Amino acid sequence: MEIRTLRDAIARYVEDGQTIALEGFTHLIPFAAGHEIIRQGRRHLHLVRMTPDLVYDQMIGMGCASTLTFSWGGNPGVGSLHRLRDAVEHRWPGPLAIHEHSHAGLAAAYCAGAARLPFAILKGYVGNDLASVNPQIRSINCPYTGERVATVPAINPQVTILHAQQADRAGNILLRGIIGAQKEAALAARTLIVTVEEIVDVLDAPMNAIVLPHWVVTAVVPVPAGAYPAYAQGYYERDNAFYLAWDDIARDRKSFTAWMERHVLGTRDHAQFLGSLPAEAPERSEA
Amino acid sequence: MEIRTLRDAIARYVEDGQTIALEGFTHLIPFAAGHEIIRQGRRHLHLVRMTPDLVYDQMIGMGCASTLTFSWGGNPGVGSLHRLRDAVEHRWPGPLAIHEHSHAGLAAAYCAGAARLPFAILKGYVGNDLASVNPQIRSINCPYTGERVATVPAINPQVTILHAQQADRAGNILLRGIIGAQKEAALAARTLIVTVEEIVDVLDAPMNAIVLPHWVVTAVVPVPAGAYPAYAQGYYERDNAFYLAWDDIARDRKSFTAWMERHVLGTRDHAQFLGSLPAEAPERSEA
Amino acid sequence: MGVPAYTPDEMMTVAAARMLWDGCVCFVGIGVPSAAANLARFTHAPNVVLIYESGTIGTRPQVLPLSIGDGELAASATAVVSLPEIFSYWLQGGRIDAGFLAAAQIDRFGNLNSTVIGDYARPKTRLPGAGGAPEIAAHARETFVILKQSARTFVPKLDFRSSAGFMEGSGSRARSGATGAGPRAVITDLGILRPAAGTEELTLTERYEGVGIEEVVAATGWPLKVAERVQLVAAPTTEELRLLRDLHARTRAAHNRPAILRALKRLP
Amino acid sequence: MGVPAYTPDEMMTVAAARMLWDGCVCFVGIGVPSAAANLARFTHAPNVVLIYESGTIGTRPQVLPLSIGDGELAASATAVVSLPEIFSYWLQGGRIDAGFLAAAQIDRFGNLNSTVIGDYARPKTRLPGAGGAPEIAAHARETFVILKQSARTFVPKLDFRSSAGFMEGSGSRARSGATGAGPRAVITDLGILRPAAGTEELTLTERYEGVGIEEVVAATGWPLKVAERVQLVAAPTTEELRLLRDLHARTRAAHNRPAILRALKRLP
Repeated sequence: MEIRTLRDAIARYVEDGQTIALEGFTHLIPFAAGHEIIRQGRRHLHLVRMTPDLVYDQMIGMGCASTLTFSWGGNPGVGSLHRLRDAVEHRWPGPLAIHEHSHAGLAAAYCAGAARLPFAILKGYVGNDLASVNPQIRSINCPYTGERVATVPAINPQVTILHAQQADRAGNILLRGIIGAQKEAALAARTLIVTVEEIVDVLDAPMNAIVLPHWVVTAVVPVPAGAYPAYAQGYYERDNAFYLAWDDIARDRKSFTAWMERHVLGTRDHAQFLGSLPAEAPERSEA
Repeated sequence: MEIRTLRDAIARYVEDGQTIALEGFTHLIPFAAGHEIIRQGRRHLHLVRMTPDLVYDQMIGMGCASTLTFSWGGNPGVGSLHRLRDAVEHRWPGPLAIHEHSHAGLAAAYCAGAARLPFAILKGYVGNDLASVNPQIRSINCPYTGERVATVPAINPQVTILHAQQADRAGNILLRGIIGAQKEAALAARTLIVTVEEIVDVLDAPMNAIVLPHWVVTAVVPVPAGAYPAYAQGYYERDNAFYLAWDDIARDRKSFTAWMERHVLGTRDHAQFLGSLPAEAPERSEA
Repeated sequence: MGVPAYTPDEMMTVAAARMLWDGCVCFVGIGVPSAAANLARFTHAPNVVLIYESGTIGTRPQVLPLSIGDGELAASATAVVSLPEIFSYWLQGGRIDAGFLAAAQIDRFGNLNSTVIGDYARPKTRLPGAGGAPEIAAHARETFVILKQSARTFVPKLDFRSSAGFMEGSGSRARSGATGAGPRAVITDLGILRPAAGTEELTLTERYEGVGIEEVVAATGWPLKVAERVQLVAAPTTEELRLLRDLHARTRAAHNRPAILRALKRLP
Repeated sequence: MGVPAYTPDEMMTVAAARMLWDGCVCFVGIGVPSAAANLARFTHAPNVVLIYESGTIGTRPQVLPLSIGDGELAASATAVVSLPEIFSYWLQGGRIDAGFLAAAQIDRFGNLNSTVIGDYARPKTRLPGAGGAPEIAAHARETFVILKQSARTFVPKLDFRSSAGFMEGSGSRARSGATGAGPRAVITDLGILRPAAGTEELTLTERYEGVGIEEVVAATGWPLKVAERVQLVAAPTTEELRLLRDLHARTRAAHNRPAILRALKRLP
């Protein structure tokens, strides 16, 4: 474990062409890390994430990714991810290969990765077309009952990036609240980078809390508000207004590019990014 | 969910010949429930438990069981379970069929049970003789890599019994501390009985605590000190002296039977059981 | 008090809410399902157990979440578990009574599409995808589908099947190994469709006040079967409407509250 | 200060403790392994990470636990996880540097028996069984075996193989698919055995002061190979002995403390 700046951590550990996962299910999404990857111009990434959300919309729209493994690619509660759609529908800014799962399947694939099993089994993909478009979805017979169950191959990202509330000085990480598949994505990876709201002397961790111990953490990066516009339970709430506003920003290639240039490429770090935003997100008409 | 006395709950839900699991890994072992099963004279049970511990030694010695599924059958930190040994070595008080696993295999079998999968996979049972004595341990080829992985069939007890620190009035259960495979054993079962230290108005549960919600709980049974001589984190410690003393009590059929008759069969309930014990456990010679 | 005025959306939400029973364990998606499930909780089913796929079990939000994983869902939950766990131990584990689903397309057997319009490889419209729906559809003891009715949405043939309803009907679902029973009802803004015994084809069984049967048939992309006796669904009560509108008003206020940015900008 | 007097057990524990390095992530069993791992933590390896199979990660007990799941292990841990998780994500997941194992029998390739003496179906002595050992032996990056040496324990042929060492030697373990490297050393009360390059047969490589090589050979049930140069292990230091004896004294006091029964009897 080492403590680094975000710029250093991304420069050192994230390389073109890697399979990387920025996990966080609505909560604790590592937005600052995604922005830094965009700033450093990474290309040909295979992005893995259950719910791509705005951060992958931004990375895809800025041309960082050539492959996406996912299970639900929308703007939660709002609608489409327009940059993801544009990549899939019109190959802009480039073609994007997709490996599509259900949540249950992708979660199981992370579990297999964390457990260093080559695959996972689930009762899933019954009566739908997903297996016909994703050849990774197969099946196997139970050696006891003969019952057919679905299989998915393990996912082992080269780098997983999480955002968490706290690290202590040894690098132990505390996550609190909705935790999605973060623990599995973390333990499935070879390299684990965690941005945190703050580094504290002693973690505020109850006995059965979700803690990632220091020796599975490659780098800890203090980034206050690093999940904005998503949220960090106990620190700040989700900026729902920003999620609503993103629908307009991202709908159009030009307004998207202008926004990214101004707020991400045009800022040095996450503090500057936050500073560049209008104090009130633009009002969205109640359509 | 319903609140019952222990006598009622065992009378109503535990039947001769069932597959039942009293789980709890060293911590929160449902001793009071095991004693009540002995008092009510259940027979031909298939007992499942990772670490049989003293409670199963007592149940086996009193003739409740005809089958045992387990992964480590000792008196933790002390030595043998003499009644388990006597049953396996000399069929006293009757024959006992055993299905033996490793911890990893039995834990995986509970997970499959909780997930209602027919089997689980693990990298396990490599280079040892367990599969040769337990035909339930098989293997399967990964549909992606061809790699051979071990399989175990799911375990779905008809009844699982746990001990926990707290229930609230709705029947939500809080477990805190070492939790073993309790959650999996609970969710794998058809019927779930939970003895608790106390029923409270509001659970003292942090956000990511181990909670079993009321609608998976069949019966809640208030039994203060219900894990004694094991422990309940935050309530009382493990009575290590009792575990040491048990080695002498259980070594001999006669002293075992006399002890059980006096302290279990001769008492009406757990409070009387506790009352019947000497305030200090017998000193054990430092051999 | 006279019969209150209400919108077709409100009728749909109220009709869906009424499907839930007190104590029912319900797996909820975002949007109308979430509004309906919470309305049920505020009206006739105070002990309904709401589970969102973010892993929040027994959650009791005061406003509707914008996302499936809003902080209030965690803060008000009985338990917050991981996503692998919610799908394996709880949904696949058979612990869910009812699932609430929506979709972009539905066919006559209640199969759903939330993946693409057009060809999968070259889609006309790429939709968000299936998410938790395929397994909710498979494993919840029964499901309720909620969506606005139109010939564009109620189609003769799905462009993609994301989640199984009754598959090809006539018992094909039961033979497939899916553990749950499938859609018990499809609640739309025009009426309620239920699977017919035997064929399992969706059939109009309930209508709303002021909506003609021919209107429902016209809004369906296949020749919609109509039950011999189509029941009339009671209009929303004053109380139902008041609680639903309060809920929406609280939600709007919460989601429009001044951005948190001002506070965050003060951070180092 | 002269060389302090010490018992063979103390020598074994100290020698085992020295095998661990600072920062090493160590999966610990109860008994001598636990004493050795904690002694390492109190001496040269303050940052050793101790994991007990009860799911306690990074635990720092002040006394030795009697059981693998004593309350102090949980109270002093960085994290307490479930048993399925400790075996899948942590042990099988390849997150453990070193495993400490004991057994009732060991053979010349470091394979272990903790299951039965005699025939499995009609055992002479039924032992507790394998527990976590088979997977510790398979998945920890390397293992250390600690047990007292005698011809009864160091046997030419195991009655049952509970956990794999080097199997039949000469690379058979590596070919089996076991992920970890196998036993790096067997630490006994008479000396230290290590696998020979190539054959992987356990060979006496280190001896203790005052113990003759012929004594070690005599306490082995097979013709024990002896390295060309057998190193002398330094005797326990005064500090090591003091800390080990303090640890045992604290442990005895804690485990003999008046029973909790008196307090419990006051409960309703």
